[in-house]
Amino acid sequence: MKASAVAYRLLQLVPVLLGVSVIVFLMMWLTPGDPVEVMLAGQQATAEQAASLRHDMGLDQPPLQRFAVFLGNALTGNFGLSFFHRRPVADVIAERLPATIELTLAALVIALLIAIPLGVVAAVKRGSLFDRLATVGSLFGVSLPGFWFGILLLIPFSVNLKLLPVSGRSSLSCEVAPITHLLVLDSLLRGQLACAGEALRFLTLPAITLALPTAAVLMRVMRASMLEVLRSDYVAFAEAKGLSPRRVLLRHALKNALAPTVTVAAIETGSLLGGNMVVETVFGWPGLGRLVVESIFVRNYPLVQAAVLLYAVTYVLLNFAADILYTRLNPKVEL
Amino acid sequence: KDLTVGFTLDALNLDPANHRVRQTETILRNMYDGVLTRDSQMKVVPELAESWTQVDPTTWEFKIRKDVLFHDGTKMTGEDIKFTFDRLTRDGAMDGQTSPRKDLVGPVKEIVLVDPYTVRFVLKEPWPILPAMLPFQEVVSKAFVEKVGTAGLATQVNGTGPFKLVEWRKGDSIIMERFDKYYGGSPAIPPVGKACVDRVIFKMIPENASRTAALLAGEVDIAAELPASDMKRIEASQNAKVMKVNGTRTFFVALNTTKKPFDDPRVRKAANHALDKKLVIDRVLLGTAVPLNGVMSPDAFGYNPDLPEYKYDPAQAKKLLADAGYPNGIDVTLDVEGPFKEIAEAVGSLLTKANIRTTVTVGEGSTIRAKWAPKGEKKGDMYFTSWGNGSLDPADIFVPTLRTGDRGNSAFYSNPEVDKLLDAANTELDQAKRAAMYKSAQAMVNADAPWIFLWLPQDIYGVSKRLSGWQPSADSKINLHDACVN
Amino acid sequence: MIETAPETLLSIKELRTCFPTRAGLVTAVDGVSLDVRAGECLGVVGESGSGKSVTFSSVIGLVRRPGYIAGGSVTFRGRELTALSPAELRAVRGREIAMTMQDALTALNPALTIEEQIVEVLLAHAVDLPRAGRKAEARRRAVDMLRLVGIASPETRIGDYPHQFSGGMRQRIMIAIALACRPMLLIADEPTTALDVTIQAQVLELIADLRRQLGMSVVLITHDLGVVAEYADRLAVMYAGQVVETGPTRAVLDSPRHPYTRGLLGSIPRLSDLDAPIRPIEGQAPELVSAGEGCRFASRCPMAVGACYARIDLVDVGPGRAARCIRALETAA
Amino acid sequence: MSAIPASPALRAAGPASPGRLGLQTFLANRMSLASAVIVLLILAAAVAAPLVAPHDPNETDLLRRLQPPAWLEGGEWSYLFGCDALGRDILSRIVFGARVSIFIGVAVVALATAIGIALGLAAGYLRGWTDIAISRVVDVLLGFPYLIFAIALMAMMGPGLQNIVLALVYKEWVIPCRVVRGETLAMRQTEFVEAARAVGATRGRIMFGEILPNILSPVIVVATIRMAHVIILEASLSFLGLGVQPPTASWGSMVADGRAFILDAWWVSTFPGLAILVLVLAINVASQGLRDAFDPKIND
Amino acid sequence: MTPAATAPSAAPLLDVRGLGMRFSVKGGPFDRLLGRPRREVAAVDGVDLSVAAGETLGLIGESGCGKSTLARAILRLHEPTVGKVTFDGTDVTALGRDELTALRRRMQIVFQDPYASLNPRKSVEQIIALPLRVHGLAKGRAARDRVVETMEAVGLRSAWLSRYPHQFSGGQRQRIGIARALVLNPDFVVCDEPVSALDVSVQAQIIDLLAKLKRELGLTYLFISHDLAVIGHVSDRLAVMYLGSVVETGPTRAVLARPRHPYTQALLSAVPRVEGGGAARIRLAGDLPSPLDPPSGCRFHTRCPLAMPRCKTERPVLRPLGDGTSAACHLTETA
Ligand SMILES: Nc1ncnc2c1ncn2[C@@H]1O[C@H](COP(=O)(O)OP(=O)(O)OP(=O)(O)O)[C@@H](O)[C@H]1O
Ligand SMILES: Nc1ncnc2c1ncn2[C@@H]1O[C@H](COP(=O)(O)OP(=O)(O)OP(=O)(O)O)[C@@H](O)[C@H]1O
Ligand SMILES: [Mg+2]
Ligand SMILES: [Mg+2]
Repeated sequence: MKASAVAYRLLQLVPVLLGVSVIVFLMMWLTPGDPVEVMLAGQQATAEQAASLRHDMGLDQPPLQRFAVFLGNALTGNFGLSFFHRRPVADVIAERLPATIELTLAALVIALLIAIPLGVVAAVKRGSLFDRLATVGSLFGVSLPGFWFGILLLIPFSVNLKLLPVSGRSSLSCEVAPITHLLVLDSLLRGQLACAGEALRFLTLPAITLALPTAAVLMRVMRASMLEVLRSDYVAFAEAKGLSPRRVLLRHALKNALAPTVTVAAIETGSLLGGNMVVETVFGWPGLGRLVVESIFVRNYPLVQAAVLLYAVTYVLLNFAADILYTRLNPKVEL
Repeated sequence: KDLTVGFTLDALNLDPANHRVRQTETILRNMYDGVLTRDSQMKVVPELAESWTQVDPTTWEFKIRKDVLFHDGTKMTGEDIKFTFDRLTRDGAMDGQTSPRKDLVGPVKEIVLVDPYTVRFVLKEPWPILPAMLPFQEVVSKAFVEKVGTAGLATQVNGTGPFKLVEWRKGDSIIMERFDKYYGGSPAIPPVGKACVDRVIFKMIPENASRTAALLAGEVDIAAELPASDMKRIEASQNAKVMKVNGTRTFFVALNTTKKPFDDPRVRKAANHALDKKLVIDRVLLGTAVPLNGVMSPDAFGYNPDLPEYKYDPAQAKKLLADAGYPNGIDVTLDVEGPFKEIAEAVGSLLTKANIRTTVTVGEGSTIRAKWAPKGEKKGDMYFTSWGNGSLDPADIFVPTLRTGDRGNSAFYSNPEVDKLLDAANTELDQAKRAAMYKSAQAMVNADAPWIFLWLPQDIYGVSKRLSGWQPSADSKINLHDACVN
Repeated sequence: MIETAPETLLSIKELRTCFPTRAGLVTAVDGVSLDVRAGECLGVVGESGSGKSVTFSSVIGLVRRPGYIAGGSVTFRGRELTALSPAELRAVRGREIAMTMQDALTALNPALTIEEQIVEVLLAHAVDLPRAGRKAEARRRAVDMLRLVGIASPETRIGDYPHQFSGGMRQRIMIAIALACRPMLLIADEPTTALDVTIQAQVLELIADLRRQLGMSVVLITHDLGVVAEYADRLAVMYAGQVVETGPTRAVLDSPRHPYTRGLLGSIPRLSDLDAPIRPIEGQAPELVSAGEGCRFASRCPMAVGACYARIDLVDVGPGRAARCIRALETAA
Repeated sequence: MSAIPASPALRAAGPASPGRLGLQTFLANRMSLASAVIVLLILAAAVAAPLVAPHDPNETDLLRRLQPPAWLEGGEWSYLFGCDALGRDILSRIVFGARVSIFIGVAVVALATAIGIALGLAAGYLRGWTDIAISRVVDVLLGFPYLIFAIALMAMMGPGLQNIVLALVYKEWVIPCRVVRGETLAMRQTEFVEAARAVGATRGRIMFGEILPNILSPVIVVATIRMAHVIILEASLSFLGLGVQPPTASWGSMVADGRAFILDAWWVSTFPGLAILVLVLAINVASQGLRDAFDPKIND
Repeated sequence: MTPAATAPSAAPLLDVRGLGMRFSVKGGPFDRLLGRPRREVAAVDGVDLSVAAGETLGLIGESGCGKSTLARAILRLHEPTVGKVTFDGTDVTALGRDELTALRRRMQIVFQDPYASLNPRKSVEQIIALPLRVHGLAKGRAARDRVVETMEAVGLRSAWLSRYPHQFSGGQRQRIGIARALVLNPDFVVCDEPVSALDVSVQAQIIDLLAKLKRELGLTYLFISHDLAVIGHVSDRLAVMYLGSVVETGPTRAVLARPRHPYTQALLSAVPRVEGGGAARIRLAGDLPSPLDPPSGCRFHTRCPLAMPRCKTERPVLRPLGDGTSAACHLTETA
């Protein structure tokens, strides 16, 4: 991959990020409500105190100036203070981000582990009972309202059988010095296997809840692209060469069929990232999504702005990564 | 032994001077002590102070204990107290920022260190509730803050409380362990000594059902903010029980007194008569609330127990409506924030049955609050809301919600007589006289009925049966110093 | 009947291949009998959809689902291919009988390098490769193969992906892959349809050269009579799933016995005689779903008579020639 | 003149448009047909809600608070699925709630598709700066997490059915737009579009007259899938407290309200949750059927 | 430059001078921002042609040499980059949109692909009537009468009016395409490989039909094909294209009898003949070069068996060689 292609893609980030910034800023600005009032709600405070808080938050500046300041700071990676935490936004986000990444990655892995084999088998055995069951299952998957399904999962596994924890991300008995801040990974890296197991137990239910709809979508994509590939001339030619069915399937068909799945997976990961606040709420997962939603409610502008920018960057980068992977799977396409 | 609390909201910031959130304070209070505190009867008692006296109307003097150590082993002196309160009250004292808690300490002019263990609070004007407000503030170490700065204090703790910070897993849990050199806490609240449990964990479980589930599963020992509907289930379980305590939050429906139809006192009274409060308390709150006829909690200073009650009386309500020129009833809206939707709907449906046809509008907190701010447009009809009163003193509930134009006056209520009484009481040092003033002000408000007076809900906790020595406290604090796990 | 010469390599007898479709059962190949002799080039011509590709896919057992072989036999060097197990059949495919696909642009796997695509056939059939350094040896042979088909600097180009080659080169690479294991029979399915005339000439010359060098037989499927005329020893004309005429190429082209063959020849514009009018065959080929017993060309045939609608078999019409027409001999003037 | 005999296929089908052929295929698929019937039944129940529902969905009766479904102890047959926390009949609320879910699903997708088609056609056919501008906006919106976008908009515009629809449409149009643009890009190269240009057809005529009919079937398939999505999204918004106004019942808000009682009174959130599942599933199955019927690539 | 070919009559119906058509591949605003070089394909590079009324000009060349692009540029379906097209005295390249629309009544095109050139969602009647509706020529009954009349002229039954394209065979579809082109009664029709997608027997039907229509309606054709035999049969004069330029032109018989340009010679020798024999095959080395990166000098020198050093540097121009033919080859000068 050429450096110019990378530069080109990164340059494309600029208008997207600018657009996202403008929209999020406009939304925050046009939304009624005053963070200071929210902060002081139902409590003793004088107008003077409110004014001083407002000044601290920079709310006494005109909106355009605030936007300019925001943009200027954002360029240097400084997103100001979170109104409510009264700590740097970057810190607050950094604390929550690993949990979100861990959950999203886990969900993605689960989704792929479900989707790819099922999709392949369903395509190969097109029309069979397995294919039909997989299709029906995938339709169930996309039809499940995650918040409801999450609660339903909690009752048998956590409340009744007590197999899995109800809420949270980490076990108290485990202290793992952070490396990547992803608990499962860190535990493994540090050789604390028991802790890795614990961390997995916490991760299981939320990750499955989050993964199912994505798995369903990916399975359908996988099945469809596999069907198309199986119909292709090059698969026929591979068979005519007298290769083993295994090699035809795994080397010739799968590699090509994965390409569209990768693209869809990137888009889906974007929506996993942005959509996991519901799951985070149900399972008390200390991720960014919940924090952002809460921040919208309390008009914590700096945090919302920074987080949305972060999502946008992640989304664009994910798609970029998918494109790179795509070119690996399909060398015909240039970046 | 570990004690785990299933809690709702993570601390925002571990700096006691740099937040305005009750939940954060509840957590911090287990690691930090205050100059004063409250006992389980809500009486203000010394904690880091040995005693206090009022030298003159604007000067309060505190004698500080000499045996208190910070978690880092350094000794706490009056210097630290002075530093703490200077930091709270001086503009820009926190590395350029001003503490959002400044107002909670009142009109402080300066803090004077008389000797290393004697501190004086010099006020700009008399402020009788200073002792009632001091339990909200926690003392920090001057040396430590100067070392780590405000930024450092946001995530590190060096307090004088019974527990010290082990780890803050943000958004997930806060783990503390016993501070073995703890001086013992307030002598007025036995037992005195170091904490009973080895470790305390505040685990954040925002979802109500999950908190209950965690308690039932034995993952937590105390489940805070238990929904009333889960009480039955917990009572039925073998390893947990329900504990309740009167809260400090007054619920009411603010009526827009500046606009038809509620500009007419008869309509407001009709609304009070129209609501079967008891039914709501029994069926929806399952009996976990005390009905109110005024602003103040029965536990609060200056509570007036003799206020007349607006009995549930649909006939009377109808008559009052008719008298006011609404023989066919009225159509009004009731604004409410999401979390109280269900109960507001119950209230609305009961009012509707009494010809006050109510449409409930659920709004998002910030928006609704902006709508009902005294400087707002005054467009709504009714607003289902509440006001906290952690100090149990009228000054921080009565004044903001009912004094003309004050911040929380969502009924836009204005009665010069009441204002006069409130202003006078604010600086009155004779507590008996002060109480009398508030009582008569309560009577006036009761007669004017700017609200539909509702109730004071109890705080409900689900508590594991292996826990002993812990009592819920009316100010919603969860003080784990005395708790033991068997 | 065609007399089966002793050196017959492949013999197809009464082959029937069907595809169930929504419109009904399509018998794409309906009683095809053909022989391919050792070392010869058999040209198979016919219009699009006449069953050329399906016939030879059936030979190597690669009928796409839901299609199936409904009857007939295929013997290759005395072995009945339709009775082989999938594994045995795989050993024949690519090793003894190789096939190139109709469309070189889509028949090479776009995601794999040329090297991998050639080497894998060699490895799959383990053709007398040494134990040690199998892969290196396979790669060496792959390079040789590419050189053989005229790819310049094969050592470097072998690592490229198909899209990095032009259409003609891809066609040649496909041929290289097909011939990597030195098969006895190459089935070249329309090897030049997608190519320009100048490139087509290159590819056809290549196949002819290789045939001579390797001494293999070639089945050349095409719909271009000119190609057949220049390269095939014998010719089979297919129409609507059946072979309607076979025989030595020149003989068939010079005196076609089946009216369809004649029509075909009349439709072709000839460079050598610009004044010869083009005489199209009117009408269009029938749907295979409803094909009945009788002559499938009858509805378009200027010579059709009532008897044409009854069952008609291939009849001998000369030395090594046969035609599926009851009036074939009438026209043998 | 050529005497071309009519082939059997031609005789059987008669003049059938490709759309009609697709429809026939669709009708032949029993599962999709059953699903379509379920969707229609739910639609009918929603339309005739006052006739179908056994009770007034907003009639509260605190004495019936959390009454169990009929077949459990303490249940009554006149309150089949039991009652919610305010003693309202859950079945009636589900019937009325269908109106909200379906209205939002249909309204959002219809508006979004209309916008998406117009902009997608413009971007894909006109190319140039129009395309760049529209594509950038699409990129920006794609980079914006859906729920956060909707929540922020709801906070901005305030609650209400209409605002929910708008909040969702503002982002939803991107999806049909991308589909339409992609299909249009492929179409604009085709010879029949060029043929239309060659006879002098205007850009509008080509976009809407020639291209649009050809890309409609993928658009319809996407629209039905998105409708299912939108119904869940609305439910999620309700779950996060930004749904429709009380006392209006919406399935999402019923689940959300009921989850507080999940341990004691599972029926309060389970039945509306099932309702969402059934409707969305039926729409998805039907749309899968549509896709099979209209997409020749997947269809053999 | 010398006149391309001697036109039979004084004023040709169509006259093309120095027509050039470049496509920029990859050249969005972002590329320009990044300073990426604009990569251009000179698909048509300075072509001169003229077609007299009533004449058929055959255009032959290998795939990708620019035949279609030339045809589209003549009809202004693509805007030509340089050059001038004169049709019956009007400068086509200078026309405004309305005049162009008017001109389209007189110039029509028949496309190569009978499957892609008909809108699958429209009935035959709608397809053939579209030109009438666009030009507001006929409505309702009148339009239908005209459609039926045209259909009958191309050998389609009027009973098929309401059928859809997928219900027809390739040959029938091509007739529909021809009917669409003829319904406006044009003077000039471009046939862009109208038979190359068809089977030989059907191809013959269409060639026959086109010849008949030309006789009956007095049409003028620009007939594109890559099949020399077809061109030989249908055209009065022919032009041979290689990589964007015309390398040889002249009366069909003259050129076929004595091709002057080495490329034409190679082309002619490469055609397989049913009757056998023909010229000895000239084997060309290599493939058609990429138009993105055309060879210097004579475009054909990389494959030309007769290339001289001069051919690498100097581009030959089309020069008349008597007997009405012209060729662009340095060898023809010396000859
Ligand atoms: N998978 C399939 N399903 C249904 N019918 C099929 C299938 N494959 C081939 N056919 C039918 O079989 C018949 C013969 O097809 P085949 O591909 O052998 O023709 P062909 O002579 O090779 O034509 P072409 O010159 O176009 O390659 C066709 O009518 C086709 O419709
Ligand atoms: N829209 C376009 N953008 C970029 N390049 C193009 C475009 N259209 C055509 N070209 C290029 O211009 C050259 C000539 O293409 P054109 O289609 O005119 O060739 P042709 O002679 O008609 O080929 P064929 O016989 O395959 O139809 C080709 O190299 C092609 O890749
Ligand atoms: Mg074929
Ligand atoms: Mg072309």
